[in-house]
Amino acid sequence: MAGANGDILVDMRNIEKSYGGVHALRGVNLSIRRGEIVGLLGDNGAGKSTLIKVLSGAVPYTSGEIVIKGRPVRMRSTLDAIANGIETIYQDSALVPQLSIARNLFLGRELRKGPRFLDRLDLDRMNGVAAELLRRVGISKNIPPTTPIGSLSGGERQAVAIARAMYFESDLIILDEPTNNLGVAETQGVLRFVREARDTGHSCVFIAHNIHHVFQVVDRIVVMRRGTIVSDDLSPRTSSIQEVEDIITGEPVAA
Amino acid sequence: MAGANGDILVDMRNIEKSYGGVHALRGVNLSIRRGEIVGLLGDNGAGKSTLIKVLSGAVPYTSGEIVIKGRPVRMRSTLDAIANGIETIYQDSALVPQLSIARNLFLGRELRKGPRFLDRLDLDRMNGVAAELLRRVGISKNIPPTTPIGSLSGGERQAVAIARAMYFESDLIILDEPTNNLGVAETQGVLRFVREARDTGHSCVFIAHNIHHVFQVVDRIVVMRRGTIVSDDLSPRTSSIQEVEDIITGEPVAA
Amino acid sequence: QEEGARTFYWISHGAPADPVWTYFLQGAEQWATDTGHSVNTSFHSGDVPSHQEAVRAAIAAGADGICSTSPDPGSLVDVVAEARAADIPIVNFNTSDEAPDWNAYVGGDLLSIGRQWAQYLVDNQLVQEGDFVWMPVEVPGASYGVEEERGIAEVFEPLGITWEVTDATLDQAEIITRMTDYLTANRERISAIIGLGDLVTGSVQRVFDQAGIPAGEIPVVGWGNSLDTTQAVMDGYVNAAMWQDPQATSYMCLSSLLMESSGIPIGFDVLTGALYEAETAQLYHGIMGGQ
Amino acid sequence: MANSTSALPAHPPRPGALRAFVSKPEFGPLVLLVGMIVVFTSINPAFLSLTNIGNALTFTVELGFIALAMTLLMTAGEFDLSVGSVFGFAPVVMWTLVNTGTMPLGLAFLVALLLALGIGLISGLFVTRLAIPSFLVTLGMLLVVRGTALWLTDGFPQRTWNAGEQWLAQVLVGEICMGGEGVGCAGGLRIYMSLIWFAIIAVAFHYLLTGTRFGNWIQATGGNPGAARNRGVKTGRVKIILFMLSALLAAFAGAISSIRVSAANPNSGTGYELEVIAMVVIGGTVLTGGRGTIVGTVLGVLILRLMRNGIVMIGVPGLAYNIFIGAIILGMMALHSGLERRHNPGT
Amino acid sequence: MANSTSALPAHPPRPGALRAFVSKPEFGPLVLLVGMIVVFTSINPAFLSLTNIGNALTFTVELGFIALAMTLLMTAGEFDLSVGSVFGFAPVVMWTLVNTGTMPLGLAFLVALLLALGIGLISGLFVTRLAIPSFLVTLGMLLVVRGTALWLTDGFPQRTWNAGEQWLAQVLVGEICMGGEGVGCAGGLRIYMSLIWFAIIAVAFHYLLTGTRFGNWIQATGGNPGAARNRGVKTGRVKIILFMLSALLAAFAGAISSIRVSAANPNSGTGYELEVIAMVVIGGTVLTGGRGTIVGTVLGVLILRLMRNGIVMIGVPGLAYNIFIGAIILGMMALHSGLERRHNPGT
Ligand SMILES: Nc1ncnc2c1ncn2[C@@H]1O[C@H](COP(=O)(O)OP(=O)(O)OP(=O)(O)O)[C@@H](O)[C@H]1O
Ligand SMILES: Nc1ncnc2c1ncn2[C@@H]1O[C@H](COP(=O)(O)OP(=O)(O)OP(=O)(O)O)[C@@H](O)[C@H]1O
Ligand SMILES: [Mg+2]
Ligand SMILES: [Mg+2]
Repeated sequence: MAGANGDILVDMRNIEKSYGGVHALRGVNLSIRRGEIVGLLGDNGAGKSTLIKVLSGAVPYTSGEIVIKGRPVRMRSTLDAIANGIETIYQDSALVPQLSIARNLFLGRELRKGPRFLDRLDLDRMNGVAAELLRRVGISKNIPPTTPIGSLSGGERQAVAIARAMYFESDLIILDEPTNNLGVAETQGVLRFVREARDTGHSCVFIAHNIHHVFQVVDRIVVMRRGTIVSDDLSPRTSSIQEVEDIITGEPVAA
Repeated sequence: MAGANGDILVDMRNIEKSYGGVHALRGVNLSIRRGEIVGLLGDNGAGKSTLIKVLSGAVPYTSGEIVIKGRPVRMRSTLDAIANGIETIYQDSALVPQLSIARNLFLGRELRKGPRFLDRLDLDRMNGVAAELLRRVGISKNIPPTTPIGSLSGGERQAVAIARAMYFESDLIILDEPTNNLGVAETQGVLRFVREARDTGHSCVFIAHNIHHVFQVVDRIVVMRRGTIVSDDLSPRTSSIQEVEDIITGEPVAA
Repeated sequence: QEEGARTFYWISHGAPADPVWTYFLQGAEQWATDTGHSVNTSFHSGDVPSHQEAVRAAIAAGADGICSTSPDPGSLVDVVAEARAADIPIVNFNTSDEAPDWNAYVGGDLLSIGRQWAQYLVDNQLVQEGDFVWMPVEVPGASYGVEEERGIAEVFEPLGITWEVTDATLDQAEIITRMTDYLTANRERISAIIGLGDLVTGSVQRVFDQAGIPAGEIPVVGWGNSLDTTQAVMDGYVNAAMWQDPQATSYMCLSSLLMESSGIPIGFDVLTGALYEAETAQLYHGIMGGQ
Repeated sequence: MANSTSALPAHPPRPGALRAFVSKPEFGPLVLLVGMIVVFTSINPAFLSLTNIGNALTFTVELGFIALAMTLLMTAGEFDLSVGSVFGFAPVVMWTLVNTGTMPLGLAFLVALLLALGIGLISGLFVTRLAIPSFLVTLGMLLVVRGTALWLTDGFPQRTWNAGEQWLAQVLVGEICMGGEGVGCAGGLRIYMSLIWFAIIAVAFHYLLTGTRFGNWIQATGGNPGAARNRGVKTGRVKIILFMLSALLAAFAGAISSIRVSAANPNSGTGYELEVIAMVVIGGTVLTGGRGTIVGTVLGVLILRLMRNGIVMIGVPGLAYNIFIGAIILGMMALHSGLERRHNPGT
Repeated sequence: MANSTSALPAHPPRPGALRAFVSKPEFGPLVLLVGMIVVFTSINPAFLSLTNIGNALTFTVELGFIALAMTLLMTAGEFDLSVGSVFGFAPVVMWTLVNTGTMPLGLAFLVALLLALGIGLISGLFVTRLAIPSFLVTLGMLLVVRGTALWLTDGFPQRTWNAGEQWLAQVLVGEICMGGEGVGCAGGLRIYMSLIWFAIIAVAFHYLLTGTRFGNWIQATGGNPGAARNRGVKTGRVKIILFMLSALLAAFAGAISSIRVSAANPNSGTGYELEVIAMVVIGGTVLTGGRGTIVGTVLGVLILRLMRNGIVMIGVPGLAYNIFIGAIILGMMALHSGLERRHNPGT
């Protein structure tokens, strides 16, 4: 929460993004400090998902600059983001339905054993870690980690995506509406995880429409409307839920 | 809210459902009265979606009986449900991404004009109604009703599904986590719609993990856990949020 | 192109990868080199509509003459009439078809070729009354096999000899496999084999080897326009094979067109074909470039 | 603001008609077609002669019938490999019935079409009821139908000599000579009735796909079958009808072709399935279903057939024919992908 | 309870090994294969004779090589129609080089394989970089490759008579006669080295698909390309490698086949693409990607090839051959779908 420059982990400057005719981001500036949980709020279509997709390399941006730990970075693909310590849990299409829970968890960074070039998947270890993570994230039912994702309920899937971010502790963890399909226990698991992450020095961007969830964890609230950031230094300690909701819907500004 | 038998719209008796090895519903009994909004709560995997899929004919049930307006009905497909006045907004796969908003809205019950056998889609009327509905459900941006669903944001899609149920006013409207991806304004639109529906004599089943939303509209709360109904006559007027959450997570029962 | 060079079209219903058609094509190309006129060639793999379309394209392009095979008896009546109406000479080659009003025919008489094979088997006492003859063909229903089968039937039917045509496909590995399967299953029953196409006759040696049948145990006759077959005849796997003069057929067809387009009408057909045995096989082997 | 939303619901604001046109999925194929015609004509001006146009269109529309039905089927998320064999089978049946004197041509034509409907019905039932991939079902059907045609005729082609005089033949493929004279309609444009039938069916199918309820169902069935079923769309029935339609049009095309070329060979139509699917895909219909365009298919049909005609016209050597066809397909697709990218830079 | 969850993570409770076996996707094809063998043998006992088994397996494994690679490619969500033409092209190149004395067999073999890798690379680049459907790319490639083979040889088959003596030929397709004697290995079982190669590659690919990181990526690429890309999987590279692998194995199979049958015909391999895809699909790999099984493919290869062998062995009339093949495919698929349904009644 200190304002020193060295504390800034990610700095997005004047980001623009158009989808064909739709101007989804209109010059967005956003910095995220180390160990800070930023809540990103805004109505449907405000551009939240687009902004974090730009940051995680999933979508190319039209113009603008991204600086990470003081170094300008060109985000060309998700690999660039992962290499820079950014881990993302997407709102959609985050998992492969045909693969098992464990294989999904480790997709892209599989555990391996055996000599180089003849290495093989260390399925035992992957399954073991997966089972442990499922428990940590609060899935109470006894789901074996070899179950294909396709046969899980919507909430169970979301929990698996969360478990993945827990394991690969990155500098910045982005969660796009992670509590969306979750029940009470699972939601508490996610919020607990976000707090844990902050306490161990990681930063988080947390997107959610449920303001109650946002208020429970974040340090700072950023509100977007129609592709721009309309407010970026609200604190849940100083603002009320009603005030934030009004800013989101644009009531006081329009009135 | 009267207990008279004539008021019962739907009566599900001893419904059982297994997916291969998974026993998703274990003898569920649920009645829904006319003009009543039932909130269906429960943790992930509790069986909520399965129960309402059985009721709307999307999934065959293993055993049990469904009585609608006093007549026993065999639900073989969604057509049976639609014919019996049951309209459902599913949690997943409710829309066709390639089709326009208007075409999705009217899918299955398209508006037509022209002589019989040579009838054609009345696209003008469909687009007109769609635009009006989008406005009513609270999508503030100017989205033309000819936009394909695939290019909408997650929340915008959900709003379209809601708009559909608004239009085809049925005896019973089932909403499976309808507010999931919705922003503040859109959520209020949905809740307003649910209230409107009740006030005009329709029944609703409303599933949501956000208890705040549930408490704002429902007349009665039904809680499921592991395939059974553990509580079916809580009222938001007499119980607190905390009490209901405890029942959902099973704390007081287990303790 | 030099002054006075003419353009001829050479249109075949064959498959470009059917080896015998390569020899036909060679004749056409040789002719173009020798005379300095240009020849546009195309293959249509037995597809009648596309064959017709090519003939009409040639008419539209104002060809000086057209050499065309007949993909199916009767299928070219109209287009030939159109060519004639447009004053473009059109000569039939390789597969004869009486129905259209061609300027002439150059090639073997398929009906008589079928008759010759059957007669060869009968005359050399390789088959007797009541025997069974196996006739594999690459493309069942294609005109060549059909005409040949008619000729064969003229000889065999009165003698009560039965036969079966089987589908061998145009693919060498598949041909060998299917023929081996069939031989393994029916070895006792088969008195003789007539290969209704060049690929099947050319595969006989490999099939016998694969099925463990010594050369000569089952008599074989059939088409002989490939090095494989001339070799097989010399090695005793095939008793007699039919030479079709493929290069010459194309060459003669184009020459007759050139003559016709210069105002000297051709009023006669040119018939080709010779049945050869082991003694003369070397001659045809040489023509096709074998040692 | 609420007012402006509902005032213009059916007509979204257009950023210039040209731009809207360019962003249509049919724009790419159209550019390809025009480019191809220009290139061929510049090499051999006879390519654009009336005679050649009339000639090229003849066979084009016969494959085109199949492509039209295939477009609908592919939009619903399935495809049919058996069309080529039905194309060969139907005329064989028809002419066998006529030549054996069993029935007159008109009746035999109907019987052939009915058999084709039966074939489509069986394919459709296998795909929808037994949930077998259409690839396997229609491959199996291809073999059965082709085999039956061979077995029925013992491999002998059916003769169709005097078809030309029959009224049905006139209705289906009668010649119309515009401006020319004599046997080959020299100097004029000769078209067949089949071209007119093609135009009628293309317009009807375009209308069916975009303007009717059934068309909406077709797109929904291919786009998201689960959602369609949940809305009460009988996706199984939609698919079965389209399988029947595809077999029907293949049989119709086969009958027309057999009358025109005066030949009913059990082998005809071999390999058409891949060419027809290629036409549909080039036109912009996606292989996996949900999006289909009849206009695109008409363009795709013209592209692939005119390409074959043009290659013969400009005198490519016979053995190199396939290289050219293949290279042009690859090159055109690369161009197409370039066009798509340019006017849609966001994604 | 938390304890019991983490105690057995790798081994979910098994409700009986038999039941687990029955619910495997390979169970259906296995039942079909066994049933087919029983039926054919009961009609003609010679079906199970050593000579016939040896004979039937020979060509089977050559198609099998292609099917193995196609399984991986299809699991990644693409397919390759050009394998048949590469099967014909590679040996033509190889033998042209040998017969013109340009280089010895071993080197020519390598050159042919390298060319095939190049072909696969181009297909892969077109599909991944230009986002053209693999149907069109590989159809175009089919025509180009087939055309090139024709043009290279002027259509003449290449002679390969004396291949048998070369060491490479021995390594690839040397004969092994077990228990028999004489030319045809009478009375014994004659197998070729190619069978052993097939077994090695099948085991290797099975392991690759299920036990390695690359296998995980293949499945993810086919199952949900967006998710895979988001996790840093280079889906484009995965597909390109698999296109190259599929072309490589097609060339390898073609070379082996040409040595065995002593013929390198530019036409060979025509139509293999559909047969190979059918083998893979019958084995249980899905056409749309995400799920693939090498064991199933091996069963599918055996089913389709033994069926062809068996039909001839039991003496089906020659021209009715295709009817039977098609009908058996349809019948088996219906049975398969029945089996699937029985052990998975919930859905
Ligand atoms: N792939 C795409 N193609 C075209 N337009 C898109 C695409 N993705 C998003 N958009 C548009 O960009 C705008 C911003 O979308 P975005 O998904 O970022 O919103 P969001 O704030 O995440 O909304 P939600 O809360 O509903 O998830 C919306 O108007 C949306 O319609
Ligand atoms: N198609 C299916 N095949 C197998 N199991 C299934 C299937 N659909 C659901 N299940 C299982 O049935 C149980 C109930 O699932 P259901 O979707 O009804 O839960 P839910 O209460 O709606 O949960 P959520 O709040 O996460 O949506 C879960 O254990 C789930 O894994
Ligand atoms: Mg979003
Ligand atoms: Mg649910």
